[in-house]
Amino acid sequence: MTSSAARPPALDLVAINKRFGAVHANRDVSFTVAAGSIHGIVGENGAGKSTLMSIVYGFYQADSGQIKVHGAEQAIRTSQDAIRLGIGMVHQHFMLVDTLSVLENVILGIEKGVRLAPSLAAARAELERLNRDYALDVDPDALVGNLPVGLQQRVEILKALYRGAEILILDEPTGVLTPQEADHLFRILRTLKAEGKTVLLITHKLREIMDATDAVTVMRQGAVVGTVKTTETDKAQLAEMMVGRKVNLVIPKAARDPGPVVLEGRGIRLVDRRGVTLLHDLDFTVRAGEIVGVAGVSGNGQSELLDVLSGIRAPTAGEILYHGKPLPPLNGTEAARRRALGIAHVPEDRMTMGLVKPFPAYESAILGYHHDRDLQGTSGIRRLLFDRTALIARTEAFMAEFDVRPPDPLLRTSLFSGGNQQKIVLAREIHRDPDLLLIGQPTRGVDIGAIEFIHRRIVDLRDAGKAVLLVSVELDEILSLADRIIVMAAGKITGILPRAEADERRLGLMMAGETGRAGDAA
Amino acid sequence: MSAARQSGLPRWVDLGLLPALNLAAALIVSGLVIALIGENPFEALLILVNGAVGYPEAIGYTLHYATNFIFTGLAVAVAFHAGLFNIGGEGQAYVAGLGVALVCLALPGWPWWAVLPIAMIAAIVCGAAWAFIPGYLQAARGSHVVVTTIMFNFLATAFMTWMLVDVIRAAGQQAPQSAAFPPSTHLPTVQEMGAILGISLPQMPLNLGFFLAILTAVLVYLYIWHTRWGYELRTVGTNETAAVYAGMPVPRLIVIAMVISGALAGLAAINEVMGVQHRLVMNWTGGVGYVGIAVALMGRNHPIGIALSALLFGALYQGGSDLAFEIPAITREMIIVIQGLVILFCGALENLFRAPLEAFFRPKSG
Amino acid sequence: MDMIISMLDATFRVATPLVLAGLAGLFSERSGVVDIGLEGKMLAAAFAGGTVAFLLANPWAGLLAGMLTALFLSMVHAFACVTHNGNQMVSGMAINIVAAGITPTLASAWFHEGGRTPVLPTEGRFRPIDLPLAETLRDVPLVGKLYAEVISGHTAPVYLAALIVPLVAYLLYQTRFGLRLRAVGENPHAVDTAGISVARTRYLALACNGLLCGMAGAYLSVAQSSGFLQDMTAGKGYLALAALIFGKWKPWPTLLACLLFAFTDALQVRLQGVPLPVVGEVSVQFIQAVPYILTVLLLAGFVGKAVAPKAIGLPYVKSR
Amino acid sequence: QDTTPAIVFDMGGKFDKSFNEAAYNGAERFKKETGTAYREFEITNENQREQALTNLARRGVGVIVSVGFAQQAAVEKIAPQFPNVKFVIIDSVVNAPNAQSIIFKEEEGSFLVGALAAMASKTGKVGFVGGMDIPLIRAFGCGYAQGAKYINPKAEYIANMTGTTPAAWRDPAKGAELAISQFDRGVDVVFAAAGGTGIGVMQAAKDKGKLAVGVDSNQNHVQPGTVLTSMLKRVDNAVYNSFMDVKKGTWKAGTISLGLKEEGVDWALDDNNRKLVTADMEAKIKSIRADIISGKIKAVDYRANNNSCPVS
Ligand SMILES: Nc1ncnc2c1ncn2[C@@H]1O[C@H](COP(=O)(O)OP(=O)(O)OP(=O)(O)O)[C@@H](O)[C@H]1O
Ligand SMILES: Nc1ncnc2c1ncn2[C@@H]1O[C@H](COP(=O)(O)OP(=O)(O)OP(=O)(O)O)[C@@H](O)[C@H]1O
Ligand SMILES: [Mg+2]
Ligand SMILES: [Mg+2]
Repeated sequence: MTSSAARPPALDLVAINKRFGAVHANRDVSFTVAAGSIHGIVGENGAGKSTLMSIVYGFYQADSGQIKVHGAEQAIRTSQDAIRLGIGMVHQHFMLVDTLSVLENVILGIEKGVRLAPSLAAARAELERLNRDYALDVDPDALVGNLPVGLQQRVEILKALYRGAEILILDEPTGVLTPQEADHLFRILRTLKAEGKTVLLITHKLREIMDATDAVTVMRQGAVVGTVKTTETDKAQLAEMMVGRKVNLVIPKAARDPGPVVLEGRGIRLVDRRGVTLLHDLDFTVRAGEIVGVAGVSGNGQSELLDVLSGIRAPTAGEILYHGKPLPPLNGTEAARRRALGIAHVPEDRMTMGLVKPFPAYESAILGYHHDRDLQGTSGIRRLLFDRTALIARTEAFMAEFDVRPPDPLLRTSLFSGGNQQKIVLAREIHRDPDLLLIGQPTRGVDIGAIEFIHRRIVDLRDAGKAVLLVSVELDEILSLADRIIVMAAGKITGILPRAEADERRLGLMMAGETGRAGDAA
Repeated sequence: MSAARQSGLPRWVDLGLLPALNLAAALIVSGLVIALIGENPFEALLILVNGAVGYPEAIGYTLHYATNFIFTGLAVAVAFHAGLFNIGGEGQAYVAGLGVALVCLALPGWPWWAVLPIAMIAAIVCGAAWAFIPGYLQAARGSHVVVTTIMFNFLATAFMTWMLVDVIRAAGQQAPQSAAFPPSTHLPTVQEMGAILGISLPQMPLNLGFFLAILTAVLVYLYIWHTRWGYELRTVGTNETAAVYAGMPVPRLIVIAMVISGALAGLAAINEVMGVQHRLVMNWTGGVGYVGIAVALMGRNHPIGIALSALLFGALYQGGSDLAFEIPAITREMIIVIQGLVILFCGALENLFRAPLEAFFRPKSG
Repeated sequence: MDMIISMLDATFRVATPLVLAGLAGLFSERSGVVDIGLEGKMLAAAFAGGTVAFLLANPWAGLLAGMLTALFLSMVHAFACVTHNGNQMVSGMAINIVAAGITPTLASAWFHEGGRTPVLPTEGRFRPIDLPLAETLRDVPLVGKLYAEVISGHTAPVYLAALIVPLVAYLLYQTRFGLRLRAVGENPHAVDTAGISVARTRYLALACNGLLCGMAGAYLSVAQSSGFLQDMTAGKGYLALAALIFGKWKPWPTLLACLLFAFTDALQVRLQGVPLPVVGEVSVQFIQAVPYILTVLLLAGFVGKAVAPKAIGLPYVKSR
Repeated sequence: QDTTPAIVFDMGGKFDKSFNEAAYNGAERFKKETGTAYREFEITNENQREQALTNLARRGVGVIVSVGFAQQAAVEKIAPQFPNVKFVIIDSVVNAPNAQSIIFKEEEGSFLVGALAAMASKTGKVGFVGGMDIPLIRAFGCGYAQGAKYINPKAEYIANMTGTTPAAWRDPAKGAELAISQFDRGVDVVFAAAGGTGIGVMQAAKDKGKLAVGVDSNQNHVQPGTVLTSMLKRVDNAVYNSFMDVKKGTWKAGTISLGLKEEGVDWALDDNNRKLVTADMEAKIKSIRADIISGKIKAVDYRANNNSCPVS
């Protein structure tokens, strides 16, 4: 730190403004980032964090304001400018080409010469080094599309480092990572800092802010609320600055004894086309009025379990009982039928599964429920048609109730920020108060205000006597919500235990059936 | 794709001025071509417009051509909303003509209003059948519909040539075409309809089919944007994973989309074969299926847009033939050039003037 | 045996324009720009080729003219689709239609032979080239005849096409341009953030597209037949597109698809009027349908799902 | 009452170097000789046929010549609506009081060139390339085969059809391929009845040093020294005559069938193919010609022979 104190600030933002049509994404944003520090940026969904960083990286142009890099004012018009100034960015949604190898992705844009071979060779050598120095262990020849997100992200970091980034921006890097992967990431970031590099870290997880950063800037609705030294603040204060009110970081939850079994899995097995067994004869139950958490390193079968239960994928063997009756095998529309039976499903991946990005919000908000009677006209021929006003009304209700911003049912889904998209999905699935809620990574990429809100809704459901199956890689989340915990590793259930008997260490061990593989190969 | 574009322009500019400018640009370039061959572009333009909408027959012909384009345009659009690019409208319509012909020939003495529903079913079934196979192959085997529909256009011509030459060719005539349909089966023309209402109209091919097309356009609009089934279609076309998640039967929907698409293309046969030609002629489609692609894309796959661009193409067809007729130096090929330029400027270069206009209107539009 | 030889011989002649056009399409579509304008660009090139080859009595000049003409049209396509985010399919159709109209118009304006350019003098056409030793080896059993009849004795563009396939494969997989091309068709955002201009890459791709497409067109009028005739492409552009998709947007598979199309056509020609086993003599139309039926069957049976470049058909706009 | 004559060309276009072009030449000849201008229209798509006729008829032209059987339907429909306009349909029959139908005995002309082909052939194999597999084209092929077999009963006849789309008439590349495939099978004389596609056939013949036979108008000049002869179908005369008759007022409705006798069909001999046709070949053809006219030789019309050919 002392050494870097002498240096001019790595980044100095002055009165940055950015509008997208009606939306004022950044208003007079100003703050400085000390060189050689890890600087956190927090803020609600839609606060303008990604936009701001995209401006710094030259992906968007600011409408007004100036950017100083290492003390000198710079006009950053393109990503090329940013790269030349030693700015690297790991985007919230990765900027990788799935069909290319890691090496090819890394050299893309900075190839040396017309032929690839030399560049590839050079890059390979350099990658070996970076791999070693930062313990990234990424296979240079793997197809990026086949890598788990954790590794894809390291490829992004590799790209930045390979381009000699002095300032590294990470937009919600841990949103998609398992705790193990996250720890690994922070080790990498500390090494970078030790080398005098500067890191900008956008995250919704205050724990990470407290653990990793030196200073943190809080944003709300496009503007900066303040910048504070991490050592001089705490989670509660940050949370309050972000949301503008007190936030309960842990939802109080009364003990409650569960009702009858709502969902039962008997010997559920799933074998994929290549003959790999993804689920090994799972037996479990979920009762009314209880939240069953599924803990495990991501990629150990939780996603497949959700797919099977929600009727997206057919199990190879075994049966699923709902209210004691076996659910019929898939017929193409099974997912819809199960919804109609009261099985709601919040998918892990809202981007590609839970929403249709080009649709206006009010159309995304009925996905899967589009056959609902109350969405159709009432009389005669109108019964065949949607009642558009009802559609929009329902969406407006969602948006009000879940505080979705901007509350505009006609806005294109893709234009909502990550967290707000998640709220739309959640609202849609909870709305029809289901008997059983299957929910995956409910708070991935969601701000703490929303997390509090979402957690409360889940608990309310449970208190209302509904059954909830919660899949999450966030142990805190599992521990704070679940009544019972199923631990999965390599597609097997390695243990089922009541919340009371569970703690991080114990769960960690059970998940560790495969710890070696944590993240990497998953 | 272009559907959900937010624009910084006032509505009237976006929907009125901009297209007008594009059309103007197209006509100016066409004018240059005409001037090049030493004809007066303004006179030519006058003849073109007059020939398209200047007198009752002209309007009749324009609307008649537009009718075919509406059907084939809708066909392309429906498939497109399901993410499928159906180039097969030509072949689907061609084969549908066979169905219509067989029905009309099989029911001599029946009044048209009794024949029409059966003929429509025949057209729909034949057109749909020709689209079903590519649809099924895309859904079940992942065979790209672009390829299969191209192939099925070739197959249609082979099949129909055989039919017309060796099977249904009327005895004792050498032209590869069916016998003329019994007059009772002919669709009423607007002339006849007008006569009933006491309005006297000149002889023109415009017939009941036109109103059928309008009705169909409305139905397609409701289907795509106002029914749960249309919603499923669009979801499959935009995000298949989401469709599966929502419990939509993706393969079935793909087949359905193609079948509806084929059926719509098939209906063109009602207008053309049962309404005007009154016999099945070789290559009666004359490219309506292909024009339908341009019509659909220029109409942004929206029934209203399709109706409008169909009208434009109808006008170009009719006005163009008048132009070629009045000024012999202007050949039919030159008319095709003009049509192409209109597609280029009004379709592909639709944004040419957008940026400048946005710059111009920004102060006003805030 | 002779039958086979003559069929293989024909296969190469007929496949050549398909291969060239197919690879042209590959550049465009791999960069994310749909190209249904191949037909029109070929036609325009055929016309330019026929015209110049006649005026200068030099086939190479004709070839060059064809390439430049198609290049121009490709740039129009790029201007519409890349610069102005126009609809790529509309643009392609427009090019097809304009080309179909303008070529005969100019032809009759310049040569007064209707929609035709004059029949080329011998020195204005590409002549068959006899490879070394073709005659001496002819009598070597089997291979000799194959070499002399099938391999040797084609026109320059045929051999050119044969060279271009590996060249394109190399360009696509082994060079900087190829890497960027593959990337921009899959995820233009990634390319943009990597500091590469999406537009520039797509323009370059379309330039290659034009040059190859031009060769394909000129081949028709300057090598395969002599002179331009209205609509002489007769759907070859669409067939090339089909071959490209059939070949999953990859050079070698696309080559195979083209050879398949050409071979089935050669077969079809030789089956006409020949009584077949079991069925006996069938109507010509059914024989003529054989290539298309075969294609559909193969597509359904063996080729499996063709995955288009992810960004194909979509104009690139910075926004979510 | 305006007597401007008018002509409606078919899809092939007036410069198809064969059928429509012949009609065009006839009209031009009329214009040169009489100084009377004529109206013309080229069909772009099927839907235009009736429109074109109506347009012309409404403008009160004297006579409308419709070129090509494809226009039969349109003429049948429009003729009754304009009783005082004269209609002429070429290559098809329309029965109406104001319609004249001109058909040609293609089989006779084809017979002649078939015989000549057989005489010129060293391999005894003669080929035929048709545009589309339709009755009219089959009639050409059938007459051609008969002529060949008449000269050489063991002559082998190989036929190919180009395609099933309108492109079939304008695909020289395909024409060349078809011809070459026939050459590879031993054919050394090819008769092309395929519009523009024929140009490719003649080119291929030239490249391979074989012989070709042209069709409709005299195509001997297209590839001098390669085109053995052309089967003339004097559409030009037909058009010219009907224009003239109307001008002179001698025009009559009804069906006219033109064969060798009426010089409606014939073979072409000029300096372009002089060297290819030996004296005794010429003599032989002349005598066959006479025999057909006198009826000593019967060239069977495929169409009249309930769509079957006596030879194959
Ligand atoms: N390309 C765009 N077009 C229109 N509006 C946009 C665009 N990008 C972002 N916005 C809007 O700008 C605001 C800020 O978005 P941004 O993604 O920066 O928020 P964020 O802080 O990153 O949210 P999250 O924490 O959920 O990622 C949001 O209201 C969003 O809807
Ligand atoms: N010639 C072509 N080559 C490749 N893709 C094309 C072509 N023509 C159209 N497309 C694209 O395919 C889309 C849908 O057509 P189709 O369903 O046949 O393709 P697909 O196999 O579904 O692939 P995708 O849906 O990814 O485009 C169209 O929106 C268009 O962008
Ligand atoms: Mg963000
Ligand atoms: Mg698709």
